[in-house]
Amino acid sequence: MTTIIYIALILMAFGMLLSFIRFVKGPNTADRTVALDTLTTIGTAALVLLGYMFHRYIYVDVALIYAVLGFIGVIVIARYLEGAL
Amino acid sequence: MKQLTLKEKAERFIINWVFLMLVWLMFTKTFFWQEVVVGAVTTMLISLASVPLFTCCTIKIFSPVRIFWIFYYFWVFLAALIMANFDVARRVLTPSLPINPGIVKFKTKLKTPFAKMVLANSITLTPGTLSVDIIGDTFYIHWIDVKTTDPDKAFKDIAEPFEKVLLKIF
Amino acid sequence: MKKILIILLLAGLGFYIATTYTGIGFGEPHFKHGVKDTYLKQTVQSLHVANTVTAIVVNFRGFDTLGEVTVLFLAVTALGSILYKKRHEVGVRSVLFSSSSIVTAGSKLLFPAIILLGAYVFIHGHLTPGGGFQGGVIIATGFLLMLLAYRNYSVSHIILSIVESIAGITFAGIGLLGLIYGETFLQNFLPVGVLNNVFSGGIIPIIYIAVGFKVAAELTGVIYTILHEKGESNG
Amino acid sequence: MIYFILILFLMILMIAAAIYSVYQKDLMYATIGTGIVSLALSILFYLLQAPDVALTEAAIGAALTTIIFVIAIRNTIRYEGDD
Amino acid sequence: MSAMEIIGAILLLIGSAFLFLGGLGIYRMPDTYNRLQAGTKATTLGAMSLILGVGFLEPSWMIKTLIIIIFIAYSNPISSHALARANYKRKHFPLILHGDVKEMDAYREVTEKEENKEEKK
Amino acid sequence: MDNALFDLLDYAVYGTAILVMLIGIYGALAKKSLLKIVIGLSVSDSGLNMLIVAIGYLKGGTAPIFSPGYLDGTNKLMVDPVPQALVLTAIVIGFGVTAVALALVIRLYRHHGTLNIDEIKNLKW
Amino acid sequence: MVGTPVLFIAIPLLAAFLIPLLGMIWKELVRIVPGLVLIYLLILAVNLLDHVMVHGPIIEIIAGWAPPIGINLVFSAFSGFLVTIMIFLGLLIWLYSYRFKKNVGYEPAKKYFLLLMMLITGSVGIVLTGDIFNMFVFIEITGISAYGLTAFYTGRDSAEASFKYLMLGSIASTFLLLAIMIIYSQLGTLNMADIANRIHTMNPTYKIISLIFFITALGIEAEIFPLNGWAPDAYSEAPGPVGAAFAGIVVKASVYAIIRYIFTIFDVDGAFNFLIIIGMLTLIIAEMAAIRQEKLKRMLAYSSIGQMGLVLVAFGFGTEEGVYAALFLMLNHAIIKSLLFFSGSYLVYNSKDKLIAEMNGLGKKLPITSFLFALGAFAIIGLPPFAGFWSKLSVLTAAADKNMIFIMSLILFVSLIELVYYLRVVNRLYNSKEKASSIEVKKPTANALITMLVLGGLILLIGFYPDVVTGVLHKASAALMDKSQYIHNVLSINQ
Repeated sequence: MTTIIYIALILMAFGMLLSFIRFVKGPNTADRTVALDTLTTIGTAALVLLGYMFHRYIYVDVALIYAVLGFIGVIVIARYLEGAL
Repeated sequence: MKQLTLKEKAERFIINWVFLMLVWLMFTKTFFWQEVVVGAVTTMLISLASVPLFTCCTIKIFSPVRIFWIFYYFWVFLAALIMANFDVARRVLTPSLPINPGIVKFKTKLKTPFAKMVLANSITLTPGTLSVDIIGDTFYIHWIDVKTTDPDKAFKDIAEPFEKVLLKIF
Repeated sequence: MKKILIILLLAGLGFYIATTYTGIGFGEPHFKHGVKDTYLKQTVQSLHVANTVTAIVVNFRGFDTLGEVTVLFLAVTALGSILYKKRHEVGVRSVLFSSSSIVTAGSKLLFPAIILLGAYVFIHGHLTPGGGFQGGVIIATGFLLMLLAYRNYSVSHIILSIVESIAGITFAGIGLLGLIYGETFLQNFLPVGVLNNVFSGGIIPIIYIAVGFKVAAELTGVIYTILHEKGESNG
Repeated sequence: MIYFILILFLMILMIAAAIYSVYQKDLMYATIGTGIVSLALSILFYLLQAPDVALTEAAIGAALTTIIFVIAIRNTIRYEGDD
Repeated sequence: MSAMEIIGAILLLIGSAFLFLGGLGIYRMPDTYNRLQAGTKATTLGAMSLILGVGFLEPSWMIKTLIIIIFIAYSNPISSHALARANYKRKHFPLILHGDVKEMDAYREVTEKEENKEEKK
Repeated sequence: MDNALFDLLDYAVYGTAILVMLIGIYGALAKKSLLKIVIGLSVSDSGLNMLIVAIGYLKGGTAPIFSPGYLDGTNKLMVDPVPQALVLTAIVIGFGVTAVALALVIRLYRHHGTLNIDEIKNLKW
Repeated sequence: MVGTPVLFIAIPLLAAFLIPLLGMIWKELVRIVPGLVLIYLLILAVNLLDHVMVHGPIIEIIAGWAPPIGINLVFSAFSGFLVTIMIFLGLLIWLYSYRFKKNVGYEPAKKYFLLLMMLITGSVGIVLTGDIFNMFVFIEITGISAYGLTAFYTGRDSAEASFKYLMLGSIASTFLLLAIMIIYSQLGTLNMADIANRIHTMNPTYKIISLIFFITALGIEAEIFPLNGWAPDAYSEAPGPVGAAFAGIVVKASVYAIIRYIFTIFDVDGAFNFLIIIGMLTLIIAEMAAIRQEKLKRMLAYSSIGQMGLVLVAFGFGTEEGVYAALFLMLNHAIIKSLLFFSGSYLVYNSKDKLIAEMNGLGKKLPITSFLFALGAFAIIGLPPFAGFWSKLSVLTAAADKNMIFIMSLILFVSLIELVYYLRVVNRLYNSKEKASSIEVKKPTANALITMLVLGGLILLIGFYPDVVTGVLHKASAALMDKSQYIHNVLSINQ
């Protein structure tokens, strides 16, 4: 079981790394924001998995909040790019 | 914003309350009386305050037929989602990146904004498509592998299975 | 030249701090007779609160929290004073045009859920992670979503300031009630209930709910003020 | 072991994002960089067994800091001048 | 290992694999829209499956994990749609590999119409 | 193996926190753009907060929350709650200061039409 | 006893939260309520001080937890004395700035009085609290109010001054938190008395490092020499009365904090000598800078920095006479510098570009204001019949007691510099030819005049009968020096 969690975490870390590279390279703002969005989603999943690793149910609340608020952060940047602000 | 009649208000309030109460119960994961009382009061206040906003659906949503269709929709959607992911995985993992991107458009028969939103979200999560904009009832879809640029054919390929079910729900 | 100087200065400072803190050691108990053990013990024994951090923030060191709420309140006031303009442009929009119907319809449904999430976070502040600040921030973020998505969504300034004032008065007033019914400021004067129930911890949940309302109103005020700040140079 | 790798990875991510957001001339990119710093920091708080703080950092860093920076950029200029 | 745990472990692996693929897709795809496609779909399913896997591993967490899944499935497409639209409004047109640009990019007519309207003003 | 790695971690956690803090302060001191200065301050705040939380960490400890699941468990070691409570305060205060700073930046831009501190006479140093 | 020390914090906070509501009922209330609060607090402070003089310090615990666990407030003779000065000064500033400008609208007025009240409350909190992290919170309250007040006038360069202040303030709070965490990680407590009780078990290196961080952080607010870059700008750009508030209240609170750390908490050798050196440096450099200033308010700002240097020197003697002299200096500085700022802001108001060179002949147009300014100038230099004389004399005696002849001569030399630049202004006011200007002179309002007259009267009163304050000052300095009594008082409270 632990092995599986380890593999999962390492895969997610690689996913984060690749998104981060895209964030550094991304030619324009939207690309970077996509990278941020992906990082947030992977981070949310990672938070749930880590909560399982620590065996604390209450830790999951943090993931819940990230799932909701990360989205609003992206909307903010999208609205700025649209020129609506 | 048009003036709401009392009946509409009450309808919205009840849907909203039920919906939020469900969310609350999922948050707290318990039927302990204190939690339920606090939750009922909180959700009631919030749904009272958000009556002018809440327009997802009418009270008919609670009829058993519709609930059945909602579940049906869920399975259709899930299948499409899994398909979508294997599709993306195939594209990403193939070294030559087999893509032929473009934007196509089609029209939908759905009326309420909420139904359109559900359709757009479903499209975004299904194979190779991403909804870029909705203007009126025209959808503009970014398609990773454009097979046709004709609106009707595109509609058949992308949205038909969802729309059929959604028309029954809303 | 200046940059090199700054880097050298910071390198020196960093070395200094780093040696200090690595000497302190990571992950080991640093001291023997700290207050932390008392906190951990008293939280369960006399306050019947599950979350020790909440107990510290609201009860043991509740005075800090009063100050912190005040800092936010002052930040809003200072923000308004710095960006003050005569409000002759009443009909000014928060955003220039509405978002696409997907975002508007989506945020309409999500908005009550976000508010409920915020309320959940601050009502359960003494049982789970989170509390007044976090819940307030989440609620303010919900308002931010609505302000961003809709062109003509507006929040009443008067209601915001009334909510803010009443919440603040509740906090300070509960403190003073503690002085009257108990013996000291902010002292708990309510029954503490059973551990891990919603109704437990005496005044702690009440204060956290007040803090939640206050923070929500304040941050919504910040967002509202700053969204309506249309720079004269940039249209 | 995995704990160690993860914490190290997140710390490197955080440092990289911090350096990026301090060095980047385009302030919008720098703002998104602070968002990543905040995400990494939040997960690190989580790993350091501080869910309360992680929650606060998530709530403040995800949307609120971004919006105030974005509006400041909107009201001023987006690019840092040559220096 | 009980059946629940096996299901959970499989879901966990699938989820993390898709999260990784999401990252890879974002890294490899040539333009913003394709990146959004890869990023949204793969990470959404990845996160959903992984979180559901955790729910299977620890059945008492199931309800909480379900609500996280609902939030993710609801909000992720909206944000990627908003980004795609914003990016188009910024005049970053999608990459067209084959065929006529006018035909393959149906959305351009809308933006052109808007531009004309602004010019008339 | 694990122990050696944890030894390295001793230095890595504090080191990262201090490094991030110094990067932020460097940005605040060396950069010319006012907004960049504020970004630097907010980054340095992040590093500082991490440093404070790291002080309260105990190896093998868990969060100081006595939730029902915890009370059944066997692990009774808890990390120090006090730094966490202090950091909560510090984060909120930092946010307030950042908001005020950005408001000042907006006003400075309105007066001077530039964000470069070399062109704003009193801020040159 | 009519109340407890916690009311000093609770009542202004309650009022601050109430003011937006009251403003909706009657707009004038936002101006009146802060004054009423300050009057109440002054009565409370005087009563408590009276009680403390007889019965010994009051230790107030908060939230029902005895000191090492909870937060406590200490109202001893020393802190009570400072609190009383601060609130008295705050009340005068409120009175002076009531309708300071006629055309100020409702919203700015509300914000101004709110921020001013919270500035005073924050400073009072810094002085009263017995907990180092709580002190950090109050420093931030003071700081944010100060940023808001500095940037109060739109359309001037005030935003720059405020931004500079904010930058330094943020760095200061970083250092402060670092220092607090070093102490916490070593001792596991945040209560001052508990720390002082166990400081000897701490590793000396950490002790010195955290003390350095503390002094760096607090030195920024206290205008110690290399860190006072914000002060001249902030003083000259903020509204006139706010300059008095900074000089009289904020700086006092920060100096108090430094003194509390050095005298009570840390027992580091050499800290006193360090204080003397840093104080002398601050004093000399600030006075040298003051003589070159062309704007009146900047000159007053540098003079104020120099006075604070002198206060630090006096504290640095480490003897009871030194502390007595320092407290006397702080009291005098509070009233005299406020008078100078109050009258100076009318002088500035009537001169172009705030330049000293433009003040020719204002003595005839504004007779009372100019006279009071001259009075303040003579008093702060330390000329015999005024209040400043006694404080300077006591500093010199304290130095003589420790056989520090060099320091004495330096202080005298610096007084000479002060004499030069203050006389320059007074000379301009009276002995120059009036320029033909058609600009109408702005006369001080009635309440401003009352304020200034009260301060002038106080200067003369203390000048002729120093005994009215010396008794309190002796008690206060004794209270600061008695460290073990402080620790005992705080830690022996059991609930």
